[in-house]
Amino acid sequence: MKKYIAKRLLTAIPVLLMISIAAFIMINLAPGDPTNLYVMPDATPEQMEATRRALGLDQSYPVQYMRWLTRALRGDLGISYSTRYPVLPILVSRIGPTVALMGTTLLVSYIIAIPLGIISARKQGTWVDTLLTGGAFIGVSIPNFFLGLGLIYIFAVQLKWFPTGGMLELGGNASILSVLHHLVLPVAVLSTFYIANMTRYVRSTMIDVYGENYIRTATAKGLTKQVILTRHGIRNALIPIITIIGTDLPRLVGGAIVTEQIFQWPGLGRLTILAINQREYPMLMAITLLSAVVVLLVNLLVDMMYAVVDPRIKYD
Amino acid sequence: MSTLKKMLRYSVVLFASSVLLAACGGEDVPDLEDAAVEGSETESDDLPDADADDGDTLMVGLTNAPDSFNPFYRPGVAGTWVQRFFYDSLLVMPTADSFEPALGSLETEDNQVFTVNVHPDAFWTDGEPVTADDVAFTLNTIAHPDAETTLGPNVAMIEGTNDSGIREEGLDELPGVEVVDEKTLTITTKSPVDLAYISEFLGFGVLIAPKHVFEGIEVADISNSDAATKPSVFSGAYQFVEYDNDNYVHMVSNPDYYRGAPEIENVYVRVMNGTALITEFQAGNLHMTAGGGIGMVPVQDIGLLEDIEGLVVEEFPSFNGQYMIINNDTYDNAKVRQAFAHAFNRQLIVDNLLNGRGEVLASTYTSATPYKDPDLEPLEYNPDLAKQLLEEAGFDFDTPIEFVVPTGNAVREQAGNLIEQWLVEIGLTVNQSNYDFPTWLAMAQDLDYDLGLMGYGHTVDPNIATYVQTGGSSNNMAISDPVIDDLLAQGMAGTSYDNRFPIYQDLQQHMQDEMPIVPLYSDSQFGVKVDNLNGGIKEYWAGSLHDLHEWSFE
Amino acid sequence: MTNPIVLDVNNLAVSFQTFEGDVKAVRGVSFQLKKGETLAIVGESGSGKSVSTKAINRLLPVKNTLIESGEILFEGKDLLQLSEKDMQKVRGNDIAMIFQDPMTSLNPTMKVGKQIAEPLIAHIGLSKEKAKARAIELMDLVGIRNPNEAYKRYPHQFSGGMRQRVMIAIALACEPKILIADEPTTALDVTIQAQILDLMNKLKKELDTSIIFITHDLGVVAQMADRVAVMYAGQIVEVGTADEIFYNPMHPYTWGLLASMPTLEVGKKQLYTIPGSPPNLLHPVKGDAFAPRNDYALGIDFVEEPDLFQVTETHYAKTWLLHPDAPSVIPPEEVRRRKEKYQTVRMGKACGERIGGGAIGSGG
Amino acid sequence: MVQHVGDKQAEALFHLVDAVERATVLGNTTEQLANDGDSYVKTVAKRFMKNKLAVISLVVFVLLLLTAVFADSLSPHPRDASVGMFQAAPYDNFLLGTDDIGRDVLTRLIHGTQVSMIVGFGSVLIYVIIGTTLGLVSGYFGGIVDSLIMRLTEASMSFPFFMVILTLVSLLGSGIWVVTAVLGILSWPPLCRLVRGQVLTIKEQDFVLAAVATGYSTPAILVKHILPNVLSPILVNATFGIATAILTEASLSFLGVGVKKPRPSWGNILSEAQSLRVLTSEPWRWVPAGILIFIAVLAINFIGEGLREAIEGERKS
Repeated sequence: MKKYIAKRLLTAIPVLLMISIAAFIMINLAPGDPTNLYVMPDATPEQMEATRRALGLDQSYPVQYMRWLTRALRGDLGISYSTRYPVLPILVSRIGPTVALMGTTLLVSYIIAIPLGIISARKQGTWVDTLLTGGAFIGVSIPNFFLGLGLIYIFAVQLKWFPTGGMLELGGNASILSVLHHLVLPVAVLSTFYIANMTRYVRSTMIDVYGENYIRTATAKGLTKQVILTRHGIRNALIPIITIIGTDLPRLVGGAIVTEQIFQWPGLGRLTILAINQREYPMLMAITLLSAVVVLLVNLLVDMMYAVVDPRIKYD
Repeated sequence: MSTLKKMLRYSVVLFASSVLLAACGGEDVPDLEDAAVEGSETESDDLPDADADDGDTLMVGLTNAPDSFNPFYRPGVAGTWVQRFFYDSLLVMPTADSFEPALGSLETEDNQVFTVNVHPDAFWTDGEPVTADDVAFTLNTIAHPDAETTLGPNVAMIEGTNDSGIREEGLDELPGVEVVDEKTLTITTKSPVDLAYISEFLGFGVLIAPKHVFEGIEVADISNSDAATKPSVFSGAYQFVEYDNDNYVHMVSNPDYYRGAPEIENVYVRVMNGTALITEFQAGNLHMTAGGGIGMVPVQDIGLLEDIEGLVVEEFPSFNGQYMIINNDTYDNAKVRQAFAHAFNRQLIVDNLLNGRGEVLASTYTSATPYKDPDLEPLEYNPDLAKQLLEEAGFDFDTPIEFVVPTGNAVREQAGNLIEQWLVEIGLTVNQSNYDFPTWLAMAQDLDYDLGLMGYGHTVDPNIATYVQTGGSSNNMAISDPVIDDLLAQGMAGTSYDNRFPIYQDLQQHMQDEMPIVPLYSDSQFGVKVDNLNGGIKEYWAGSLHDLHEWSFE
Repeated sequence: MTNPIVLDVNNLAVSFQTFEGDVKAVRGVSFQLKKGETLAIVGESGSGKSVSTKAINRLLPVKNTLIESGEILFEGKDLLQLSEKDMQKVRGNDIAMIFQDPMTSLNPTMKVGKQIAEPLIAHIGLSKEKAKARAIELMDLVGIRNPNEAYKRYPHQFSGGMRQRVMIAIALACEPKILIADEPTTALDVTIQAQILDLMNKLKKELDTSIIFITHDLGVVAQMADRVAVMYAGQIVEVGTADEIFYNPMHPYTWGLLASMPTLEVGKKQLYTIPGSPPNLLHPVKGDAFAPRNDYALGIDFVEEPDLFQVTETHYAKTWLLHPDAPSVIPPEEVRRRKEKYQTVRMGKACGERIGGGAIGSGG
Repeated sequence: MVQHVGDKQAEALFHLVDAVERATVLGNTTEQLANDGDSYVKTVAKRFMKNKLAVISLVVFVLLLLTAVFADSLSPHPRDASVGMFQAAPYDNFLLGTDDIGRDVLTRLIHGTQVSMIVGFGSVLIYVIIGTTLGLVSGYFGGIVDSLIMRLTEASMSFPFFMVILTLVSLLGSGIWVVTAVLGILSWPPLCRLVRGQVLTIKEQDFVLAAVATGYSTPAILVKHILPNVLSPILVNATFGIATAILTEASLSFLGVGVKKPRPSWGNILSEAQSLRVLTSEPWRWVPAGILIFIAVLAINFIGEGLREAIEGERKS
């Protein structure tokens, strides 16, 4: 297993390198000079040049890339064009809020969706199932920004139950309670999709699993429904569900862009928008790389989870 | 199942710690004593209430993130404004046409040699005195050829600099800056200048940097250095504590401030969008906005702020204006350019898009500046006349006009749509396209457009050479008019308001006749604050912080 | 038959709801199972044999299955009327099943030993340890080597034959009164098949279990069955002792099946296949469902469903050919040959002779 | 025994049916069979029509499509013109009110339909072509080509899709065609995998092996024999793809990087509700746009689900 992990991590290196090159090319394809954003509108060419030099934009592209790469290997991901703060700590400071937001979302979603999916599958064809699948369809079809605006209007503006945005109260108490209070609306918006999606997925997976012969065997053994579900159904259903979780997890990085924007959540999604608007190239490079690393790690994690759940899978 | 349970338990822990992490990110935000005070007051309520504050924390709303805390390099308005909390300039500007000494005074006999007397009691927060050397160092650094600075124009009048404010080749130091003694220096300009001009640009516009902090750093490296990005030694009323990127700047008072210890202990300048600004005011979490285009809700939403009880909303004219810039190469006939101006119902923009909170511009000068010609009326809205002028000029109505509207300013985008429609109404063919600002600026610099919208912020000083002078650094309109160039030169040579005003009056008239750029509108500035705050935004916005140390809660 | 009846299926009719409409998969099936006997149900796929037996254990999907009529009496109770909870007590305990595909019938994520132990815990209430010990015994009984080791392994670590042995161990764990084997050897190769059948016969004798053996393979029937029911299009078209079905078949469909059965005598000669394909049970069947494929079809077969005619005390067939008005027909050569043999057997039986591969052990 | 049949008739019935007779009877049955042996498309269509929700959705979707096609003639006012009062609630012939500069909200919604349909169909067309081609090639040829394409697929599938699209679109300069192209070019991997999987099973089937043995050229086999058999899953995937594309475009436009103003899109109309004033006091400016996106996406999802069920033959319960 260790050998396998090492191998996987090794093969990730060229992939990351390719991604960094692709991202570098993509970012530099953009028209317009980011320097313009960081000088006064009446800047002289000399001033422009000085800023370009300070931002490292005065070199040719290959030199810029190599410089970025050598620094990145030492853990220096460059500086923010606007504040001149190192990118890495900024990026790191945004991981917490995004993980809190997406982690809560996924946790809440799975806790709700998995039982719902199972119920829906077990009650296939009944009004409960119709209600749940219908709800799931609505959930995946409703645009999250529309839902977000609606919730802000109802719960923040009209009822004033929750704040319209942000994560913390400043100068007041910055307790977990306050963070949770701020989390409610964005999590509600995000989990609508995840719950709906996961419910549908769990339902169809459970229906598939329940169509499997070993469930028939278990039934023929005279086991109770409860035992069949917990000992035979869920564990086998977990295998495909892990795949879906594997595709959900990378969204930790940038999946909540729209929601973070609407709720002014100080996470990676909003940082991405900011970096795009501000043409913060090193920041964009760092975000891209971070998401690539997360994806590779999640894929590895998912593959290892398979091995935990499915005895047929062994990595040597 | 046991593995499953383990996994589940682990994920719960992971989740809990991530929430903790998020919370912890801010837990060190308030000072301990501050938290204690708040804690006792907000036991029953999670939301701190600005009104119930006992006056030691000021919450300021800002809609643009401050970009720079570097006194030599201040590209953004928000960064500059925040820096004034902790770096002082020689002079402050309570109003647009008055100056008061702060870190120093500026005096002249002949409008060419200016004497600076540094405040005798001024100390840096690390105990070092503020000296004439600091001032000289600051000016020399700005003029240094390697410096990354935005302040070139602020020192470009000093002897030994070129037009961009960069030290002439072959010089090691500016000959125009001479330290006389510890607290005195003289500044010599290339030619006699208006005291108001040098007071605004150099006296008010340059923040004095601590020499002993920056002198060890290569000039070219200053802007990326910690000394510049995380300042630690201050001359102002407040001391910078930290900047949480895109979230807030925290500052605490400087108890040894030479003009008197500030009344309010803590200042948080919080970054948020316009919607949050309103809801935070509603929730009582803000005391004031930064105003001035960096801390303001859209003019159309001002009504929502006015509806909040306990809030004072004041309206002031602004120095910022919106213009339609014209590619003067393409449209080299003044009649055509005037036709554009006649085609636009600019009053409608002000009445409907700005809800009347603004003015139609007759020239590049807004009513905030004393140099605005009060007698010059905007060209009237007259589409028929516009059409007629175009026909007289033999204009080709079928060639599509490339009209560019930059994104990012809602009212300007809306105005752009109306303008497109007005151009169509006089029979023109228009291709409107919207671009983000850097793209649009690059296009404008390449003259890759026919018509476009642009906003300019002006100084009190009436010099607009960078925009309209032949070859001006922001002249993206290919304006090349000897009359304008001549008037601008005359204007700069004037040394007092009285002898400069008529020159700029002529300039305004000439520009209306030639119409190289179409002035559109200027939206008002607003000062928004809670009614128990003694202080806040002034009519001359840029000078609002001049009495910062005296601000208090009633 | 002196043995008591353990299972009595009466007029069972089952239909499935599909997109196109209701498929009448089982159309009035009745049979009885006696203690200790092996009843084979044969027929082509889709004839309803599997459905009828799954109905016994109520293993048909609830969602789109409709039991239209009938009763299934087991120990005096109608299984169709039992609550799900009571039914759970019957399944695996009184009535156990072995399925066709051992590759997919075991839970891939559970150790096989545990899968065997499960019914012991559920029905007999054994402790975990005792269940484990018993499971290991059972594994030994069904011929799994190193049962202690094998207990801890997962299904994918076993061959198909071994997995079917595991399935048998599961089925026999609670010593059920009835074992339903649904084509248990179809997926296995011939040698393994023979081993499994031997094992089943051996265990049946040891445990005195009644078996319903479903297959489309008459060769297997010959090795296993005491009695045989032939199903076609959701109905039992002929039922009798193994001898009667093999050597004195009355229904043209049984003739077809027998004719298409490979025997040593036929050798490499081209095997007979029944022409056409079974009717689509989505549409109501008019007359005899087999008529369109029947070389011996009578005019009435296209009009009227045949009655069940009694041939002997144990032998019934559902064909108009047995009607007194029907013309006498000559069965295919293969069947004629078998009938001739039957005459010999009847005579021989009087002399205590035996025929066939031990198939008729308890017949008659 | 056959009591209800008269004796004479009974006698007549008890005769062996000869080949000719049986042929006639069988003929009837074949005719009967022909009825349910409809062509594949017809069967699927029939099943689809039984799903009421899917049919209603189809009607809704066709209406939206027609709205998009005839946007100009359906619109009560010119698209970008300031024709009414500013920020007015619904009045007179401004059924959904007006926006900041007096443009008719309804007109803009109608034209927004056009944007959604162009992006929806356009991007799906692009990615179906790419995904199908790569999937066919990958599945049919196997080997290095296959593993190369599969690596690429895995890599791109696991990326935060929306983030990449957002970055690309905003850097490339947004606009309806950029959005369509970027969405099209980046959305192919799931379809590619799907097609590949199908091809892998189909290529082992007899009729394909026969075609290979007959000496058909590889492109001919791919197009004539394999492609028709993967069309159904592609169709289902493409249907859901349209919904995803519409949602993505709306999200991008909402963030201000999608369709460029002044061209209206449902997303950029909704983005105006980020202003608290519009959000709270001018609901006609954003609620209809949100509902339209929702209805369009929901309808397409129902159609997709209906199609899937019809193709897979799963009974709609």
